[in-house]
Amino acid sequence: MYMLRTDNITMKFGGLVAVSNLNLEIKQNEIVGLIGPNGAGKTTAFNMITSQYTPTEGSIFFNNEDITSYKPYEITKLGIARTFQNIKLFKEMTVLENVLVGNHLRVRSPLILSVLRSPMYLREEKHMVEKSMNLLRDLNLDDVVNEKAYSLPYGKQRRLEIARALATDPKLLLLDEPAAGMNPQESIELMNFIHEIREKFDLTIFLIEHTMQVVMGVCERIYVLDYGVTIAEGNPSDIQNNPKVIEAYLGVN
Amino acid sequence: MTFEIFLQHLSNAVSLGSLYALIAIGYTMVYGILRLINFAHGDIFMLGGYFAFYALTTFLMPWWVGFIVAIGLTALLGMSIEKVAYRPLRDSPKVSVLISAIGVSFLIESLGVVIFGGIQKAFPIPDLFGKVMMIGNIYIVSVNFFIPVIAFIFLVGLMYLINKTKTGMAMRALSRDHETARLMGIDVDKVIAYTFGLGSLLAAVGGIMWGMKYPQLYPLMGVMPGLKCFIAAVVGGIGNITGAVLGGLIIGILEIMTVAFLPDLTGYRDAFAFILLIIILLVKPTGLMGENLAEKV
Amino acid sequence: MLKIRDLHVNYGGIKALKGININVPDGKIITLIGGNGAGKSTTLRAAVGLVKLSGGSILYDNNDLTGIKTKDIVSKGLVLVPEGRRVFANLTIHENLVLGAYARKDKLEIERDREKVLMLFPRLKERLKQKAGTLSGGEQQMLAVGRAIMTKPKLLMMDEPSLGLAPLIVKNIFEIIQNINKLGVTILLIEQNAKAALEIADYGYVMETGNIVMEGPGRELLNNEDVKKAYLGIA
Amino acid sequence: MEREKKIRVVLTVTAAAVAVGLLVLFNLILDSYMMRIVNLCGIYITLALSLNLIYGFTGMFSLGHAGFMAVGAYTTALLTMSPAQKEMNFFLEPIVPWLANVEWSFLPALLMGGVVAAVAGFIIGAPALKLKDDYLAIATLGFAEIIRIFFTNMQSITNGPLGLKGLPPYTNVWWTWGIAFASILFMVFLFKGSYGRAFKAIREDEVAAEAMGINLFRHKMLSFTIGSFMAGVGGGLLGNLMGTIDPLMFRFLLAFNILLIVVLGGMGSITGTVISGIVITVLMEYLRFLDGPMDFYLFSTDGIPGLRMVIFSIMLMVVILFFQKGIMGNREFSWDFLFRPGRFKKNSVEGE
Repeated sequence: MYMLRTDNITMKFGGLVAVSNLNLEIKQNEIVGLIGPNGAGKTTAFNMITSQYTPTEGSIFFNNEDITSYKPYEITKLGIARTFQNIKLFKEMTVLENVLVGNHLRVRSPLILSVLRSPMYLREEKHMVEKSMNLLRDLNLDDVVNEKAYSLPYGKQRRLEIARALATDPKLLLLDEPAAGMNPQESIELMNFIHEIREKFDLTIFLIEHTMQVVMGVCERIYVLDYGVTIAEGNPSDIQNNPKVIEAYLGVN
Repeated sequence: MTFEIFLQHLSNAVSLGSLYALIAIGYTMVYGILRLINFAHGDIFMLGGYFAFYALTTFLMPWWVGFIVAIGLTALLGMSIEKVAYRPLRDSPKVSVLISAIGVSFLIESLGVVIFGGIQKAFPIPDLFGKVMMIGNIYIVSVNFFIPVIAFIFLVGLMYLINKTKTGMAMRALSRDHETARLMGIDVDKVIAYTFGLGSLLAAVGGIMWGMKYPQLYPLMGVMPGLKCFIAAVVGGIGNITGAVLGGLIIGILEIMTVAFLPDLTGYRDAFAFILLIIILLVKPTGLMGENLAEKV
Repeated sequence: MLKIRDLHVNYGGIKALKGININVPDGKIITLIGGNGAGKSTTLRAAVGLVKLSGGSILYDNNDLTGIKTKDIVSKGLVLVPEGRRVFANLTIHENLVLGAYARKDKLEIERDREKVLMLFPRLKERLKQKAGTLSGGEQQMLAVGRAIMTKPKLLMMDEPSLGLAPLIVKNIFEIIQNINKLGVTILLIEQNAKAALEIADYGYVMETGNIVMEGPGRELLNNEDVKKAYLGIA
Repeated sequence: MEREKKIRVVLTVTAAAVAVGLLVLFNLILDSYMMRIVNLCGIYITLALSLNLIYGFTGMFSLGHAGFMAVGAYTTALLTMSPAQKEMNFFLEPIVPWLANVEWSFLPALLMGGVVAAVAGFIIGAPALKLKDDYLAIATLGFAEIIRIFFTNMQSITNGPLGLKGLPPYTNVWWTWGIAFASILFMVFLFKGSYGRAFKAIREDEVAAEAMGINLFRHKMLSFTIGSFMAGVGGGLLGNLMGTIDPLMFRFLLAFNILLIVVLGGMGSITGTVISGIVITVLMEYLRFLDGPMDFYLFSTDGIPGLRMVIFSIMLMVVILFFQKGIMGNREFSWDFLFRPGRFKKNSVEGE
C-alpha cells in the first residue's frame, strides 16, 4: 500500500522530454529523496505531483485516488503540501499572516460571516491563530511573528515556507531543495529538523536535494534521475556505490 | 447589393484596414520588446496628423516636406516618451509601466485639447490625394488607393530592416532575452529607442493618411483607432509584425463590411473589435500567428 | 587579469556574496565549484555588470569595473556565456553569430573569427540558415560558445556549460574549452560537474553560501577528501 | 494591553463622532456647490475602495470600472425615476413597458444597482479573470466599452445617447458618506479576516497561493464581484447626485480618475485611499478654475479647457515614476502611530 504512486508519468515541453516514464512509490512515513544533476527533471516531477503541470502521459495516485487531473488547490486539500526551490513567500505579508494563509483552505465560514465577525468565524480565527502560533513556536520563528516575510534572513525564509506548508495539514510534504543556500552547519540542523517534523506531524516526506550530505543523512530511500529517466533507486549506501550514479555525477572519464 | 457596391465597400475596407495595420505594427513592436502596451500609441498617431496639419497650414510647407517633417517630429517624440516615462521603470512591475503609459496617453490628449483646441480641424488635403478616381465602375478617392500602397511600401521596408539589418537582428534578439543581448555588447536602451522611433514613425504616417481619409482632426481622434489597433495586434499575435498587419486588415474589413451589410448594427460599430478581442483571448490567447510564450513555474 | 576583491552582493535582502576574493591570471583555466545557491553565478554576473555590487571591487586589466555598463565591459573582452545557453531561438545560427560581434567594427577580423568558430564547431557550419531553436542542447551550447567567441573575448566566463547535456557531449565541451584556452583565451569556469572541471583547471575555488571555503590547484582539490564527499558524492 | 485596547476604541468612536459632527456642520453652513464636493468625496472614496479591493489588494489590474458604474447608475436611475419623468425622457422611442411604471425608493434601487453591476462583474469576470496584468486590463477596458456602446444603442431601455435627465435628487451627504463609511468598515473587517488574507496572498504570488489550497478562480471572482457591486452602488449615487446621466459620462476618463486616487493613496491601503480620495476630489473641483476664464492681472485668458486634465495626468506620472508606493504604501494609519510617531504599525492581525 503506497501513499503516493506515479504510474509511468511523462512530461514533454514541445520536443523536449523533461521526465520520461517515471515510477515513484512512496510509503507512509518514509523520507524519500530525489536526486540528479541540474536539469534532470526533478522539479518537473514535483510540479506534476502538485499539478502545476499535467503529465503528458501516465497517472498519479495519492492514497489510491487518481489525482492526475486535479487542480493544485484540490491536491493541497487532499493533504499534499510543498515548498519551492526559489522561495515563494507572500513577501509583503507578515510571518504570521503567511502561516494563516495556509489555514485558509479549512475555513468554513463564508466571506460575509468573516466580515461581520460572527461567533462562528471568530472561533475559527482564534483556532487558526493559535495553531499558527504553535507552528511558529515549533519552528523557532516565534521571535519574528510580526515581521514582513521579505525582511527575514534566508534560512528563516526557508523555515517559514515549511511552516506555511505545514499549516495546510499535509500528510505528504514535498520539499524542493530545502538546503539550497545553507552552509554545512545549517544543513546538519536541517536534517535533524526534517526528522523532527516527521515525528511531530506524522508526515511522509519527499525531497529534492543537491547537497549529498543532506540526502545521504536524512533519506531512507533515494531515486536518482538523469535526463528525465530513473537511473537508480535504493537506500543511501546502494546509491553511493552505484556506478551509474557515480557516472551521472562525475561525467565520463 | 450589386457587385460594384461590394467593391466600393471593399476598397474602403482595405484602406481602413491598411491604416489600422500601420498603427498596429507600432503596438506589436513595442510589446514584442518591452512586453508593454504602449497606451499612448494612439495619441502619437493623433499628433502625427496635427504636426502635418500645422506644417501645411501655419508653416505653409509643400505637402511632401510637411509630411516628412511631421513624421520625423513624431518619431522623435515617441523616442522621448520612452526615455522619460518608460525607461525609468525598466525594473518595475509590468502594471506600473502600464499606468505610466496611461498617464502619458491622458497627458497628450489633454495637452492636445489645450494646444490644438477641442474643435475639429479640417485637414488640408493635397490635390494628389483628394482626387476622385474611377476604376471600372467604382469611384475611389485617390487617398483610399494610396493608403494600401503606402502601407505596403512601409511594410516591405520594415521587413527588410527587421530581417536583414543588424539593428533589426538586435530587435529580434531583444524580444527574447534582454540580458543575453546585453552580454553580446548590444546597447539595449538604444535599440529600444529605435523601436519606439520606428513605431511612432509608422503611427505618424497613419495619422496623416487618416487626416486625409476622414478630413477632420481632433485631440481624441487617437483613442478609438488606438484601442482597435492594439486589438489588431493581439488578434494577429502580439509581437508578430505580419500578424499585426493581418489583424489590422481583419478589423478594418470586419468593421466596414458589417456596417455595409447589416446597417442596423451601425451603432455597435466600435464594439466589434472588442468582441473579437475577447473571443480571441479566450479561444487563442496567442493570436492567429503568435508564438507560445510559456511561463515557467 | 581579473581580480575580485572582497566582493559583496545583496539580492533583495539575501546576502548572496559575503566578501569573496578570486584571482584569474592571464592564460589560465580557473574554475569555481560549489552547490546550488552557493553564489557562483552571482559572482560572474557581478563581473559583467548584470548585478550591482554592495561592496568590494572587481579589477579587470587593472581597471575598476564598478559602474561600467555591460556593453562596455563586453567590448573590453570580458565575456560571459550564461547558464542554460540562452541562444536566440528565433534567430538563425548565422544571425546569432553576427550578433556576437554586434559591437565590433573590424570587419575583416570578424570574418576571420567566424571562420575560426565554424572550424571549431563544424556542426554549426552545416546549419547556418537554421533557427537556433531547432538545435539540440549540445549544439546550442556550441553556438553559445561560438557566439561568445565572436565578441572577441580575452577572458571567457562560462556558467555551467555542461548543464543538462549527455555525457558524451559534456566530454566534447570540455575538450573545446581547453582548445579555446590554447588559442590564448583565459577561462573562468563554473561547474556542477566538479570532477570534470577540476581535471582541466589550473586552479580552483570552492564556494559555499556566498563564501570561498577552499582553494587550490585543480588536481589538489580533486583529491581532497572534503571536496570528494560534498561535491563528488563519493563517501 | 486591555487599557490600550480600550483607549483605541474610545479614540475610534470619538473620531467617528467628530466625522459625523463635521458632516452635520457642513450640511448647515456650506452652500450647495460645496456640499456637492463633500458628496463627491464620499462617492469617490467608495469607488476607489472598490478598485483598490480588486487591484491593490487582490492584484487584478482592471480598467473596467466605468462600465460597472454605468450599470449601477442606469439601474438606480431607471428604478427611482417617476413614470411621468420617464415618459418625458423617452420621447424618441417609448421605454420598455416593464420599466415604465416602476418607481422604487432610493435604498432598494441603489442596492439593485449594485446587484446588477455585480452580476455584470460576474459575467465579465468568468472569462476575463483567466487573463493577467496587461491582458486583463485591456479585456476589462474592452468590456466597459462594450457596456457603454450597448447603453448608447439600447434606445428603449437607456434612452440611448440622449441619456436620462431629471433623476430624483435623493443623494445627500448621509447617503454618500454613510455608504463610504460602510465601505471602509467592510474593507477593514474583510482584511482582518481570512478571506482578505487569501486575496492578498493571490496578489503576492498566485502559484504559492494556489499551492496553499486557495481556489484561485473562486477567490478572484469573489473579489471582482464585490468590487463591481461597490462600483455599481457608487455609480448609482453619482447618477442621482448629478441629476443627469448619459453614456459619454462613463468613458475611460472616469476610470482614470479612480485609478489616480488608488495609485496616489497607495495600492493596498484603505486609509491611503480615503485620504487621496478626498484630496483628489477636492483638487478636481478646485482646479476647475484652470478650465475657465482666468485673470492674471497682466493678461487674462478665456480659459484653457483641458488644463486640469494635464495636471492630473502629470500627477499620475509623477506618482508612478517617483513615488510608486503612494501616500501610504500598503500600510494603514493606526492610533499607535500617533502615539509613537515614526513607527507605522504593520498591517497585521495582532491588534485584535
